[in-house]
Amino acid sequence: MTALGDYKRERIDELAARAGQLPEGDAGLSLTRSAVRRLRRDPVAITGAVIVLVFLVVAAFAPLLAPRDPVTQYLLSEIRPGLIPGSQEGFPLGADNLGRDLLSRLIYGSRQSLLIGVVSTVLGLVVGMTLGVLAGAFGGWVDTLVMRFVDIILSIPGLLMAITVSVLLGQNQYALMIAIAVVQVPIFARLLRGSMLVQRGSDYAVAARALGVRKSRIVFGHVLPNSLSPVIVQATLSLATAIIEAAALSYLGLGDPDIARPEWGAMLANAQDFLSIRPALAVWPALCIIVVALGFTLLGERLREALDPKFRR
Amino acid sequence: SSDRDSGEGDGEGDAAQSGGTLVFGAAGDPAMFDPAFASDGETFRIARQIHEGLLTNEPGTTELVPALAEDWEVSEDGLEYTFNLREDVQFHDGTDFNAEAVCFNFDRWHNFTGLAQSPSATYYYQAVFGGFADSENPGIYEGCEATDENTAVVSFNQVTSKIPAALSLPAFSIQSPTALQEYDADNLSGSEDAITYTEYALEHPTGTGPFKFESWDRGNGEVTIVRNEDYWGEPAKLDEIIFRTIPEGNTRRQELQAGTIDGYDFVSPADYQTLEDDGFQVLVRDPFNILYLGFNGGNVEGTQANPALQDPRVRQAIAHAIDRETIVNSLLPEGSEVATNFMPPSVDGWADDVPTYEYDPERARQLLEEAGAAGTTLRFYYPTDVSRPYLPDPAAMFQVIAEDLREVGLNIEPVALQWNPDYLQAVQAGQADIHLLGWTGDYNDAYNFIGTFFAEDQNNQASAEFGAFSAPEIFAALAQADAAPDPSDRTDLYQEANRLIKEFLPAVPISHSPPALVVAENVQGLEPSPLTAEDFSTVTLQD
Amino acid sequence: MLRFIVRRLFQLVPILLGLSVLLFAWLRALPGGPAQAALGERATPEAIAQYNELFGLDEPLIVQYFRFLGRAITLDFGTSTQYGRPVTEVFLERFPGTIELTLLAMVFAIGVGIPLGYLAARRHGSFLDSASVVGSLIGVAIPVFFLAYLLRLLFAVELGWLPGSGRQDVRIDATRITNFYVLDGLLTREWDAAWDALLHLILPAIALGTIPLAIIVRITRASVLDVVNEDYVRTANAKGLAMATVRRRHIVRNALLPVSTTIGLQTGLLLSGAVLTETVFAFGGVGLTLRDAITYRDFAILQGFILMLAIVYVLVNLLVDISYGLLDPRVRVR
Amino acid sequence: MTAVPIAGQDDLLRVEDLKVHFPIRKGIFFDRTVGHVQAVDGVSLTVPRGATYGLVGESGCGKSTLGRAILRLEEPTSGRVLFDGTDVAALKGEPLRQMRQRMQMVFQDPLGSLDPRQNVESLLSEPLRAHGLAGGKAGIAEKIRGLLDAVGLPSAALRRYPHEFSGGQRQRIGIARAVALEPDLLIADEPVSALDVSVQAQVLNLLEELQERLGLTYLIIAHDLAVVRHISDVVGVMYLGSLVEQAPADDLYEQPLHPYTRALMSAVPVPDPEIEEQRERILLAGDLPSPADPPSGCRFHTRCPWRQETRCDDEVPVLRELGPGRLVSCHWAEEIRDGALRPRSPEEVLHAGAASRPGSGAHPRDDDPTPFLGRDEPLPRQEQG
Amino acid sequence: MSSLQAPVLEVEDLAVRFTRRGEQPTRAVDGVSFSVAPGETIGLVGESGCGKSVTSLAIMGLLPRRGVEVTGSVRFDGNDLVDAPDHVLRGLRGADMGMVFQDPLSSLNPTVPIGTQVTEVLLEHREMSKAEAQDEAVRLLDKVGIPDPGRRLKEYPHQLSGGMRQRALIAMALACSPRLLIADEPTTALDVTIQAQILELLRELVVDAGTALVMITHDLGVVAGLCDRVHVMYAGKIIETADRRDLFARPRQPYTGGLLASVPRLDSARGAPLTPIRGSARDAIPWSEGCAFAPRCDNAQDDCLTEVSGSTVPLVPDGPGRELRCRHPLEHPAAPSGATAHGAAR
Ligand SMILES: Nc1ncnc2c1ncn2[C@@H]1O[C@H](COP(=O)(O)OP(=O)(O)OP(=O)(O)O)[C@@H](O)[C@H]1O
Ligand SMILES: Nc1ncnc2c1ncn2[C@@H]1O[C@H](COP(=O)(O)OP(=O)(O)OP(=O)(O)O)[C@@H](O)[C@H]1O
Ligand SMILES: [Mg+2]
Ligand SMILES: [Mg+2]
Ligand code: NI
Repeated sequence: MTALGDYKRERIDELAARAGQLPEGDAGLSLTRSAVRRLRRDPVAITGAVIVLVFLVVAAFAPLLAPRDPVTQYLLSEIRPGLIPGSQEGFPLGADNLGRDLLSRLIYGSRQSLLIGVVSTVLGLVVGMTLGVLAGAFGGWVDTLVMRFVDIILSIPGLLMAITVSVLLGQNQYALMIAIAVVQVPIFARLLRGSMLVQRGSDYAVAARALGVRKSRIVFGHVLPNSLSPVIVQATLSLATAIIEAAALSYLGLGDPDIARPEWGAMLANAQDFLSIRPALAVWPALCIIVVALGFTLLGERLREALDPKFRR
Repeated sequence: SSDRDSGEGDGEGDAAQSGGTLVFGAAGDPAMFDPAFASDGETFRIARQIHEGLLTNEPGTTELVPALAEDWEVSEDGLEYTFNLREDVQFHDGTDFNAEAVCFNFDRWHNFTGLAQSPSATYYYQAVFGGFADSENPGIYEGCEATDENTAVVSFNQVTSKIPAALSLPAFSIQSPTALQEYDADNLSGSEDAITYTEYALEHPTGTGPFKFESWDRGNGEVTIVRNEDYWGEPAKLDEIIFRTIPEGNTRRQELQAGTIDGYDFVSPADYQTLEDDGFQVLVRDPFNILYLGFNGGNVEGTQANPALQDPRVRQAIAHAIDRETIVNSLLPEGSEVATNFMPPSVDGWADDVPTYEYDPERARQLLEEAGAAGTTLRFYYPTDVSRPYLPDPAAMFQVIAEDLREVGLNIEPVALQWNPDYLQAVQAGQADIHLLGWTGDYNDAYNFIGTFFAEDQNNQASAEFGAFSAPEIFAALAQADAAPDPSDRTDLYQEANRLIKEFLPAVPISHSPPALVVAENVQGLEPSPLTAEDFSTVTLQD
Repeated sequence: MLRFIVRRLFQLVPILLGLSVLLFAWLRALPGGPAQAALGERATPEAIAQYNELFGLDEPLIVQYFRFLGRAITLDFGTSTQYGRPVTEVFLERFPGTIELTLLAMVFAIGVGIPLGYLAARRHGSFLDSASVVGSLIGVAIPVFFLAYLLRLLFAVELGWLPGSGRQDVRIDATRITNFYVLDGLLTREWDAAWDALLHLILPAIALGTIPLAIIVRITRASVLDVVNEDYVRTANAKGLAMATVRRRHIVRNALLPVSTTIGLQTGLLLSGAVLTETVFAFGGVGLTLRDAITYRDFAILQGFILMLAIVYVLVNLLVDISYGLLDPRVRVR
Repeated sequence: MTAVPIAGQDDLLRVEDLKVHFPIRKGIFFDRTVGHVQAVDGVSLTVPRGATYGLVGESGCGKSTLGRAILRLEEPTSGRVLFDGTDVAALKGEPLRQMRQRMQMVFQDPLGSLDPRQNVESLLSEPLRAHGLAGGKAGIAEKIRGLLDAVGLPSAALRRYPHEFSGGQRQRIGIARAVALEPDLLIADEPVSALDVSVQAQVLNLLEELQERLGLTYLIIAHDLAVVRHISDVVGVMYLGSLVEQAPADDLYEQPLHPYTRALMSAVPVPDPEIEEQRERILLAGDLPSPADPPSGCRFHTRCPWRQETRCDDEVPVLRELGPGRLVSCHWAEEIRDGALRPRSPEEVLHAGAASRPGSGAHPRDDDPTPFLGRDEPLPRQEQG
Repeated sequence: MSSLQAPVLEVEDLAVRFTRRGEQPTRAVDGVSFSVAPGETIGLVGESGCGKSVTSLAIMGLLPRRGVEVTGSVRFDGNDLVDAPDHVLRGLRGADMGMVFQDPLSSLNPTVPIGTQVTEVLLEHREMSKAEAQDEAVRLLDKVGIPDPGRRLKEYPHQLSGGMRQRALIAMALACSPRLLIADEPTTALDVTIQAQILELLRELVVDAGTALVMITHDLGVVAGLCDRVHVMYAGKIIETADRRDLFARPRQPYTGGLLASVPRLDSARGAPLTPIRGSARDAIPWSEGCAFAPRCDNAQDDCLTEVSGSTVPLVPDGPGRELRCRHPLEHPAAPSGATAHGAAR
């Protein structure tokens, strides 16, 4: 029987490749990159990313974007108790209770708010992950000890713990970040441990053991990277929670002591005293918080789907 | 008033007098109702309606007037007070008020033991009388004698300017000896590690006031007092008053607007206008307080004071740098004044010829330059989570002053702390370089202001509010004034003290501001008191 | 089953011990002590020392700790420096309010969340779906104190439909038996008191329930979407069952399993102190009390409350596990 | 295909009375062990160098556990595993890790056993690096290319990730990785059962080819008797943790001695209608009993069509030699072989079983011990209040 | 054996397209036609992913509505089901057509007792009281060989062994004595000894009740023992149809031949080599480009590609009772009975 000529063979190979289930562009893409690819095609994820990006840009270029200095009390002499100048020439959103430009404060506020979000999340992530890795990698009594500790922390009301942390560390912006981070720690620790336990029993981890790969490399080279995706998702979501949490702490008087430095949470909390006369002072920062939180959450939720092993094919 | 109340109150037949129920929003819970153990405003507010002392203040002023004592005489040496007591006065439990009862109360205070000697229980007694029968320094109280049914003679071993004004404090209310004994009022021991108040203080406070204690629903944070039908004077108009605890200012305002309460205290200055526009009555009290910016500028060896602030020129520079006019106009309610003395003008001993340190940034910069202190970094402490009558919005105050100071070339490092206890502790331990603090007078007496701040015993420690400073002239003037039996000598001495203080400048007085309470349109007859000593017995509710 | 419960309860012991040590060390590390808090603005150091001596606060920490522990075993957590009453008594007075509030908040969150999540999943991709997802996200992102303000503004001030703070109208003098006001009203047949207490719960419950609501919507939605694709749903359809039966017995029932865990966890979290909500609604529950206790450094309250809340938290989780066992036969204890 | 002589060879692997018991824990205060899953219960076998040993048995009978225990991926409860003279069961730490170089494993789930985040290059170089083999970068690259070639994958595969391959290709990667270290022994746990028949044949051929080229010794685990018989020299049949029969592959097919083997063999369908129509079917009653509570005596007696009133219920049969290279653990093996005993129908077996031991025939397997909410998923935590 | 009775089920030109948003549409089933008569068993065989399950789901109307296009016709008793409204399908499913799925654990609702899952179908389709349904369920479980059925009714799926779960599923499918039973790989998840039990059960069923059975499997051995007619599928199309004996004796499609040659057989000599088809099912090319199997086919020639031959490869009759989709089929010496396909394929 005559087999196909070489030319035809190639043609068929080509067709066969095209018929394969993977989109051509995906060839050789790692899971992370193909997840990013999927995200790029997801309108919801894009919406989230655009929101986050816009605010990042605003934060980065605040000095260029803000029409005025955010701390100068331009209109202080016009302020009377019960009267705060509204929007006017040169102050598109009006002034705040000390005669500062609200718009500029909102723009500069993105810096501090995002910073709080990022730093506290990273902090919570690092500590939580360290605990999680300890528990997940060693198992046994280390695991028990770490997890009991985490349980203990979990059973303390979160806000209460944040309050005591701020009180303990004195009030400054770092204490605020730490206070927010502390609440995140048990979440990350449990998440990572759970996911590492699953991955540790997976075939590829056993395979690595069978290959004689060193334990440290199995943990850090295989198990850990594969356990990270829920943690990454949680971290994205935490960015949003951290900003909201900052507002709550500011409201309780535990925020950044340099309150001239604009930050949405503190602005919102501070505006509570003027709700009856200028609700805009509260509405704008609240809106900013909600929109940014929305952005991070949308991104996080979609990331969860994109990283879900169910979608790996 | 609700249907329930009218249903109950009708039987009496005094419907004309029957005035319904007033609900008043308080910012915090009272501690209990035995004012001898109290020191906080919320407890006092209620105690004032239930209890009366020998003396009181003219409604709406700080003027001392008789209450349970019809009048009083002071001996030449100022050591013996003879009180002529009102007749026909009965305690709520039906027992008679008389000289015996007065002396019983004085002796009770003097003979407190154990936990009752804790400063948290008997702050005012200790502040005014100095000590207890069994303590090392037994204080100024000598004894009390009931010379007849209606005459009580109280004697002291030392003259003080605090007496008799302090006797108008609720802490020195005269309570029923029978009830005090029956309910074991002094036995605070309860448990070894916290004060358990007695049944008397919690459930059976028995005074002579226009209202009687009815109930305290702790869970729901409400205290109910009802009219004392057998009051010796003009009986109260209202049937009953309920004090409801609502910690948040916004919540209080909204509850008033929703009509579920009839009034509240600690109105945010920002809300005055809105509330008035909505038809509520904002009752502004005359200012009887002082806000100052304190310096840690002590001048003795070993003080922990800030070196830059030890230079008087730097302190003066700061005083010149602060635009107090704008602060008073923009941040404080209408009726506020720029302060020159560390006490309001209405207090005897206020001096009008003190150095004032007008707003002059140029001068400030120059002084700093001279002192070589330009660019100095100061840790500026301010409290969070609090609103005081003299400091309605600490954060705003802090920001404005900080800007002013930055303007003249000082560096400000903000430190924010929770008011109680962190802030108070830190500030009084002299941890702050500069800080905001103030005081509301308890009674009309200069020593209650400047003595509290600048007397020697407050300032001779290494870590004191203003740093350990030695100003023998000031200390002497204050001590002399306090001990002077003659009121006019006293006034001169206090004025002198005020001048000396302003020259030395351990702090900058900033403002006196009028706190306010607000009531609904139909609430009449509530006279705002500079001492926050409002009397609710004159209040009526209009339909 | 009983063995399981007993076992879980015993697991509580190390947690509580650890927690108590941690709490003790932590709280004592806070700057400022109860003395300063109690003595106020102008306390002298001598006065503070005297106070500490009186209350035994000057003893070595270890002694204080064991003294505390010894009594805690008999549920005696000492006396609150702030209220001058036994901590347990304060707890029994405040906790019922929090329970009522939490229950209603969860009723709200469940009652709205599950149907909404279910509908969103049924109409996957529709406007309702997107709206409920975005709405639930906003619910999480809005700070509670601000939400409380808005709710009160609308329902209490403008419309006047609902009371805006407190647990009971002051003009109603109801009899207190259990401190569960609604229950008390029913027990004493003071119907108006019960009804009024219920009305007072509504706004704080909505404010408190928003976050669990958002979470429940999300989980229900995701879970229904998962279950719909399960093989057994296909089997049920292959059996030709009516759509209603398939939904009720095969979809909803299984979809609710993960939701039930969430509900339990949320309930536990809410019970352990709705600090902000209770503050802004002047609602006399544990959250409000805890907040004050921090301010006043009322260690007795803090220690006692947090320990008791930890017990409650664990018990709620136990309950969740048990109910999960009832719902899901696979994890039923054999 | 080469026929490998069996006798007179040195044994690469010797398993002696190996037991692996998993504790079942319960308790109030502390976890008390209330019983054991006797996953592997006293298995002895030898695999000569260069030979292929095939292990079959029903799901849950302990095949995988045995395979893992040999590689010390599972801690043996007792017994010895002699690999080329060293007792693997006693090794620890670094020596054990080094020993792994000589014994490798191929897994059932080709996707699951490959780290999804590694590309093929990294997958294949990892074992080389771990054991410091093949020298530097160039050496490793060279070696990997050789491996890909050996398993029939194009070199373009290097940059790709496991999820981009078909099942058969993934299994090839798994095999390439296992042989990268040039091991002496290769244990393959169900290497083909996840694959389509056409691909299955490719992989089987590959395994045979590699054995020939590299002189490998195989222990192949499978539940498909036909597969096992196809590539094995010796076949062991496991039932409930023990070996019930072992024989040279051809002999086993010619004449299965153990009743279980017989039943197993009769159950395998043959893709030939004529044979299917005539095939004698021995249907077994019920399912595999729980290894946590195995039947007394002969473990197979609850389902055995040849069960006798005597001995079977209470006397544990030993694995005895019944002819050259033929081991069987049945009291009545000779009688059954000679046709002296007649099998009963499943209904009769069930009935008899129920009479002697209520319910034991229908013990559900206890193989999904779902923990009572081992809640390790994170607790969603956010601020309330 | 071919039946003279009118077919219960006729599938004609059935095609299923998945059009998921954001993904390329895939044609999972592409013009499949076959029919089954009462008492007849047909086999649908092919490798993983060739469209067997989708075909069966399309017949039952169980594919999701969103993102799926079903064309062609599925006639049950002469009534077309493809466009039938939901309530009509629900009336037929469970009552007249039953289905058994591959994975017995995931196909049973874990939170509902077995008994309820059996009785619910009875209550739905037959007018029975709860008690009657209960009794009937006991009878059904007993019939499929579950010991102690009364007790099992109250148990949950996880308490049953794999074999029992599959029996329970079969009991549900049989509850209303359907005239058509579709079994989608009912034994793949089971051990051979259990598989043998289940197959025996199905066999009895067809014989006793005259049910039409569509057996979907990838195991040629199962087909050989059970089916009357066999349809071999590849990449969504039927590529060969024949009576069982014919097919195994003389496979014509190189794919069928390749499959047979790939399977190690217990009865062949141990040394007999396996000759697998090269590549895997993923290497199929779209039918529109030519014969999907061409890339893996040894017989493939230029005209297997559409661009050379000008048309797709059609399914054409190939002798009595046979159909074939191939331009270069395997040739066999005149049907020597008993010769193994294995040899012929070489
Ligand atoms: N880690 C473990 N803990 C407890 N029991 C286990 C564990 N691993 C396996 N088992 C039990 O040991 C028995 C044997 O399991 P094993 O995986 O060795 O069987 P197998 O023959 O490989 O089955 P399969 O064909 O399903 O892979 C089973 O009953 C199983 O439930
Ligand atoms: N819901 C779906 N969406 C998209 N594609 C699908 C869907 N379901 C099945 N497919 C695709 O349809 C094709 C046929 O799948 P089907 O499940 O019918 O294969 P099968 O022959 O049953 O295989 P197996 O033997 O693995 O069960 C596969 O390529 C599959 O990827
Ligand atoms: Mg296995
Ligand atoms: Mg299928
Ligand atoms: Ni071979």
